[in-house]
Amino acid sequence: MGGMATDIKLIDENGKRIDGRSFDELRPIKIEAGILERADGSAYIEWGNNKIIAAVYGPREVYPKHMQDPSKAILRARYNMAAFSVDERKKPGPDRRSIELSLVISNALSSVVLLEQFPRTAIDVFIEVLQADAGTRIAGLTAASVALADAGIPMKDLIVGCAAGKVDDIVVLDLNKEEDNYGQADLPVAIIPRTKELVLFQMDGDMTFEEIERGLKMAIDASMKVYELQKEALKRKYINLAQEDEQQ
Amino acid sequence: MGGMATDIKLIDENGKRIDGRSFDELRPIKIEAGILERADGSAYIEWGNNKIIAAVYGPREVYPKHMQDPSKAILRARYNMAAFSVDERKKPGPDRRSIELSLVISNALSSVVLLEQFPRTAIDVFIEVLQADAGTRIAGLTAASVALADAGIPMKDLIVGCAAGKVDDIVVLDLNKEEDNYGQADLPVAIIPRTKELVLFQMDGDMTFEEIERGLKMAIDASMKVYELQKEALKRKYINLAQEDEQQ
Amino acid sequence: MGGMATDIKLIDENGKRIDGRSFDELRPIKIEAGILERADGSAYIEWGNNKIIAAVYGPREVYPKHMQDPSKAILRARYNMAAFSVDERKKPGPDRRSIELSLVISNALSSVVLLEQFPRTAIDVFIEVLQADAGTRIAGLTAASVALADAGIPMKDLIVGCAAGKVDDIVVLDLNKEEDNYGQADLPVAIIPRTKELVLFQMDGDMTFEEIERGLKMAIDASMKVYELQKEALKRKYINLAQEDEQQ
Amino acid sequence: MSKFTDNVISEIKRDYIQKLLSQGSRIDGRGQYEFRKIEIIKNFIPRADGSALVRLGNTQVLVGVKIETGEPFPDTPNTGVLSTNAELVPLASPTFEAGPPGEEAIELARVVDRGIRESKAIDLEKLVIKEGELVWIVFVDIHVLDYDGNLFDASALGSIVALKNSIVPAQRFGQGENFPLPVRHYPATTTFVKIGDRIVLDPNLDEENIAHSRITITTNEEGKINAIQKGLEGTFTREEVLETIKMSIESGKYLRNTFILGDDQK
Amino acid sequence: MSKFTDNVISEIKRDYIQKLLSQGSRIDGRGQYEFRKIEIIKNFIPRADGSALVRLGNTQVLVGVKIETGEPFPDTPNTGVLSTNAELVPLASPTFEAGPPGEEAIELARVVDRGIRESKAIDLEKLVIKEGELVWIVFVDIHVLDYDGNLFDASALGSIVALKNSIVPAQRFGQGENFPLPVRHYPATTTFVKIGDRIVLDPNLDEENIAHSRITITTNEEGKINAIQKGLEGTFTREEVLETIKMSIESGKYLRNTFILGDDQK
Amino acid sequence: MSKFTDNVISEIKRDYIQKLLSQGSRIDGRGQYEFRKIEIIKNFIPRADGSALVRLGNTQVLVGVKIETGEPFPDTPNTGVLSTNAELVPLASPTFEAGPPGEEAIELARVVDRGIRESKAIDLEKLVIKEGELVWIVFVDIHVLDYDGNLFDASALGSIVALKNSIVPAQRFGQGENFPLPVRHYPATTTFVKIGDRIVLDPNLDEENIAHSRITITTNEEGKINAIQKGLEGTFTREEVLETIKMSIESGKYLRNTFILGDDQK
Repeated sequence: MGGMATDIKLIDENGKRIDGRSFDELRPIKIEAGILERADGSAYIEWGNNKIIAAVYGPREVYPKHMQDPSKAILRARYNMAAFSVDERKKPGPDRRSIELSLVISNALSSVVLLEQFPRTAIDVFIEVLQADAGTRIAGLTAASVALADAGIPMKDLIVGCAAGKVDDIVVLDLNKEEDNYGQADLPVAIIPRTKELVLFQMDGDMTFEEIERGLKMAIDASMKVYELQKEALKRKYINLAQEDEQQ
Repeated sequence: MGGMATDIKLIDENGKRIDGRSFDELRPIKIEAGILERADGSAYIEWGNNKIIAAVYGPREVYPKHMQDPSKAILRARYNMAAFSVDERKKPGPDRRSIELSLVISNALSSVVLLEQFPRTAIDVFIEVLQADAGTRIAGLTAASVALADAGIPMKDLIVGCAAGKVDDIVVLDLNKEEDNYGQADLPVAIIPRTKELVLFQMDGDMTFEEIERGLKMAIDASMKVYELQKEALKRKYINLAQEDEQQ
Repeated sequence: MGGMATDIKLIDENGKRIDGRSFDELRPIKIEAGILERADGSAYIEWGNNKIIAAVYGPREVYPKHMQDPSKAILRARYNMAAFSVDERKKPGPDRRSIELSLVISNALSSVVLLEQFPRTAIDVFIEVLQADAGTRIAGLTAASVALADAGIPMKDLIVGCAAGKVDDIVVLDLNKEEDNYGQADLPVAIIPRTKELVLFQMDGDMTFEEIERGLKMAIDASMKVYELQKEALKRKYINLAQEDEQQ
Repeated sequence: MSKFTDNVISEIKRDYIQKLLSQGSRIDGRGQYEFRKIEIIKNFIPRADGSALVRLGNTQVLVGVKIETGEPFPDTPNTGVLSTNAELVPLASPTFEAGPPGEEAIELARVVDRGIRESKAIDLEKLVIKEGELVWIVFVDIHVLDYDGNLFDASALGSIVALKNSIVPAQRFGQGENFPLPVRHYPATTTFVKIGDRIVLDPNLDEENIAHSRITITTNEEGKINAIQKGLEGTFTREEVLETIKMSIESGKYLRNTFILGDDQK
Repeated sequence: MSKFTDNVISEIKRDYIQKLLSQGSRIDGRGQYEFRKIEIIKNFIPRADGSALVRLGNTQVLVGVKIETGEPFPDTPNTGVLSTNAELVPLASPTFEAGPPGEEAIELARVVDRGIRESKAIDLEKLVIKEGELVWIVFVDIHVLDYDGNLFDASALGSIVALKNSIVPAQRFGQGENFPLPVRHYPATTTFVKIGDRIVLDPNLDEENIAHSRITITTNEEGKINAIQKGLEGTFTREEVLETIKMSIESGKYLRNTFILGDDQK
Repeated sequence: MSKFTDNVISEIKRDYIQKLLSQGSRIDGRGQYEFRKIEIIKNFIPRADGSALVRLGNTQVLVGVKIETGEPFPDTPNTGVLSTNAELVPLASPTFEAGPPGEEAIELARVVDRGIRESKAIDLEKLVIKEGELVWIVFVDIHVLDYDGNLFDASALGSIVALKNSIVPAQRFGQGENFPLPVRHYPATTTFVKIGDRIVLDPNLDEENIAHSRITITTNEEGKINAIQKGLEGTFTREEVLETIKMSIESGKYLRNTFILGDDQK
């Protein structure tokens, strides 16, 4: 958390947050599948003011060869922020934060992709944050799993997530940028919706056990709502494809 | 172009340029072939105050192997400036300008080398600018094609070039350093002399269609003169070799 | 040498050095073999205030494959300083000095390791300077050769060394940090003890032929004393191992 | 030189495209000097100081502008600074790789930069806060999203549209009121490739993959030429080059009037 | 992804460890939530401004603290700076490679950093020399010497012990008298892995190599949680996560009382 | 460790060279302690502040000196700065590769640097513009053009000749009148290799390729020794080392009198 001591009040007397949401309300979310021509699969997500694209290439060959895993595919996710996606221009190229997020996202996606079906290959997932507004790792991961489905990569289930957090001593859902900067804790969560098992789970800030328990529940419940949006996006894509086929 | 607004007058009332040349006059050029012991082929060029060496190695093996092209040789030119070649010391290593020039020079040379004869190999061309004085890409390319011939690499023809430019609203040939810094446009050109086809062609500055037409003609005509110097340099090298053979 | 002109007096009227040593006296040295679990061989050395660990891995595979030598193993030593090992924090990663020292240490160790027995493999030697106090290259090399023996790598002999130097116009043994910073010359030496041949030998500063002759003798004589400590460390390790075996 | 040579095109497709061209047709039905469908969404990234998403057929490029304070170059103490960068992120094509910009990305950035710089599109002299000490630095970042050929024209178009709509964020830097970035010229960039002996405008990826030579030309609203870059390993005759320059002046007018100055943007 | 996959464990050993675990036992005889033997030598590197050598079973980590003057970040002009770095030097494991920190080293450094930062262990506001201009920068460098599992807990423990014993070298920088680094909270970090459906604390390397999921939790002396990092490709149920958090609060007390605040250090 | 191991020499040639040496002869007819033909063109690069092209047999090295203003090191506020760099550009040998300097280039640069620095050749105290703030920085850049053995001696010789003829470009930096770089000592560097049990001066590439040990010694005009570097994987006896040092003092005189102080330069 930014951890800056300020007098900024993030929740008003009516329990409303600065963007008017209640404590357990998601920001507006829009997901679109299959928006790129070249990628094997792709998705675009708007989540609050986040604008993120994910693309998938693979399974494809791995170079150099000694990086290949003879027993399964390697899933490599790359989380990247566009130079203009944040307030102060970000120098292109991976920084330490991007490298950590790429790792936790790779881990989360690997938990559902049937990697054993494609030994010696790589499945590459690219997440480009075009505009950042808190919660980019979860939004990117959510888009990435739609892109994997769009690419036809076999998976046990989608991955979906949402963050909870703590603001003005209250546990709330889905922090926006100001809440992330001036709040007390951030708790990003991602799950396999079918089993509700956790595949990504991080926390930083200051929370009691009970607060985490509550935040975790809120995040999981919200994830299930986002899951519906993922499925709708994929459905829309296939209906459109089917219609195009009919028209031909 | 440097594009600096100055009161510097680059052409006097008699149409003479600051180094005394007329508008369509080349700077003094000296070419020598085969000046390095280790390289498979080499050449040295002095063009105005430019001092440039080019060397050729190959055809030789390519590593890593997946970079090989099974249908032809890869020609890789590397344009590099010595740290002391320019007014302000240049940090060693490639900058963005060097990388772009390496690319356009590689492209130009590839147009005449019979790459299909050497599949899976690399032909490496190294251009070292020891002293820079405007026009280094063309001078380096001109030397490089002599070095290729000196290395016995089969080619359809040499490559040769010359720049035109615009100075004090006049189209002139072969800009020197001051003209390059304070002039209005630079128009580097390289051709296959036999057909006069263009293999390198760039422009930056501000020119009308007619000015480019004129500049292009001047540059091509001048290139043909430089071509004679290339051939003489190669002839001299082989006469010397023959004499050495006789003396033995 | 630091070469700073100062009024610091490094040797007093009684010929004692600032740490109380006489001109030909070594700093206290402690060597321990086999202190790491994961490495194939390891050693720890305290030499004055130097604290250095060396570890050996190998013979093991070399990647990429075209780096392999079909006739022998490649011995690669890497000398590295911890960020906190010196007064001013050192940025992690190799600097030019580390690269040079890695090279001379690799060369010195290669002179005794029977590399021909392990073609196509690498023997990796890692030297980590945890606290630096002048003489790190020799102390690191001395520990590295114990680590090689501890790893069971076949060698003609150990490598051992010591530096001489010149301080207040006097040739002295085994410079400490202040003597290194404010002295007149440093003369690191390493030998094969059996033959007393030199395998590492460097000098910088200002010495006459006679001074070098004297320093060299002192360094070689002192190396033979350090050699005894190396052998004792290896003996202790094997006695301990034998006792552990008995106890089981 | 990519490891994933998916850009390789089949012999059959190559022959088909060439045959069509020799009959005066293109694989997607366009005319020789016709652009693909162009769509521009300006200010797509409100967090940036200027931005434009350009769709040129299936090619998609997002250009973002960020403007910050910084020191001028010692030799130009009284002008602001333009810095153009291109990222061929691996999301956009199987042939792009992660890592620092390669020669293709650098060529792209430098050609776009030249078009803006040499046309003097931005009035850099109006971007000085304190001469020799503090000026505005204009970062143009080209982020390629989907690569279906002709990145040059899509990127150059996105850059000038993004710049034209950029606001200098003076308030954010405690330098007074925000003001529009002073843009005074409108360079337009057009790219042609030669396939066999035919020249076409705005190549798609299939055409690019079998092209021998490429030429990219930037012209301004007075019909003058500000930048040229011949690319690839093939050749052009003098006549071909002059013809493409002429056509570029024409096509540049279309781009400028319709997409840069016109209202055909979302 | 290392070239030297010595971390691969044999099928037989894997089965043996899992069978033991299903019977409630661990390969080295420890209880489910029992740490290996811990030894700490503080001030092992007198040349550093603070240091601690931690042995956690056969894992050895040396943490050194260096404190220097420097500029604050523009957005926090009135606090000092904490910079945490980890080097997985190839001396410590056949799977570590020389070169800039990889994703594992970066994850390690960032997780340790988060524990210190979010618990507000260091009173960074007391590290300002001149507001907005000059502050103390605290470098925590984690140097892994021997890797036998659970680098997170060894590194975090070494870091807080080293910091607690650090002296700000004000004299060296002409900034008055030296003074102890102001440390006011004592975060403790504990790591659990899941093997099959069993969860154990402080995995050794064999356990780490067959684990599916990992979770690292940092708690403070009030029993609050400051940082969590779930790792690896496997999953946890909500109940498992909550259970490990509870256990972490307990185990954290043990670490804090015995090794951070206690005298069980050399 | 180069990919292109063209430096490998045939068995036959190796045997031939060794047989000749055992008979007291060298492959090119030189005496044991005889340099190859040396040619120096000073001020070859007028654009540099000093330069020298050295030909040592077929080895060619170009050394350029650039002098700029900059900050002194904090611990030496009252002296100028010397920075020596070597580039083994791939033009000079099939075994050199593009990219940042490898260990060979770094060893070369550091050995040449040590000779200049330890002999106190440049009067760095005369290169202070404002104590602690602004000094002259002397960049010595060694550009190897043709590698036929013994880069050390060619580079060191080129460096001292280039420095001796360097002009501090004070005018260019608005610091008053240009003045000659103050050079007060003339270090000379000589290199010997051991092949079998024979030692020779100034090895050519064939000799270098079969040598087991190398030693490079820098001496000054008083016959004192300023720098030594033993190289390669072989050994020297104490007697051999002392013999080469003696010979280096002699050979250094020859280099100094003929090429550094003398007029045998173009």
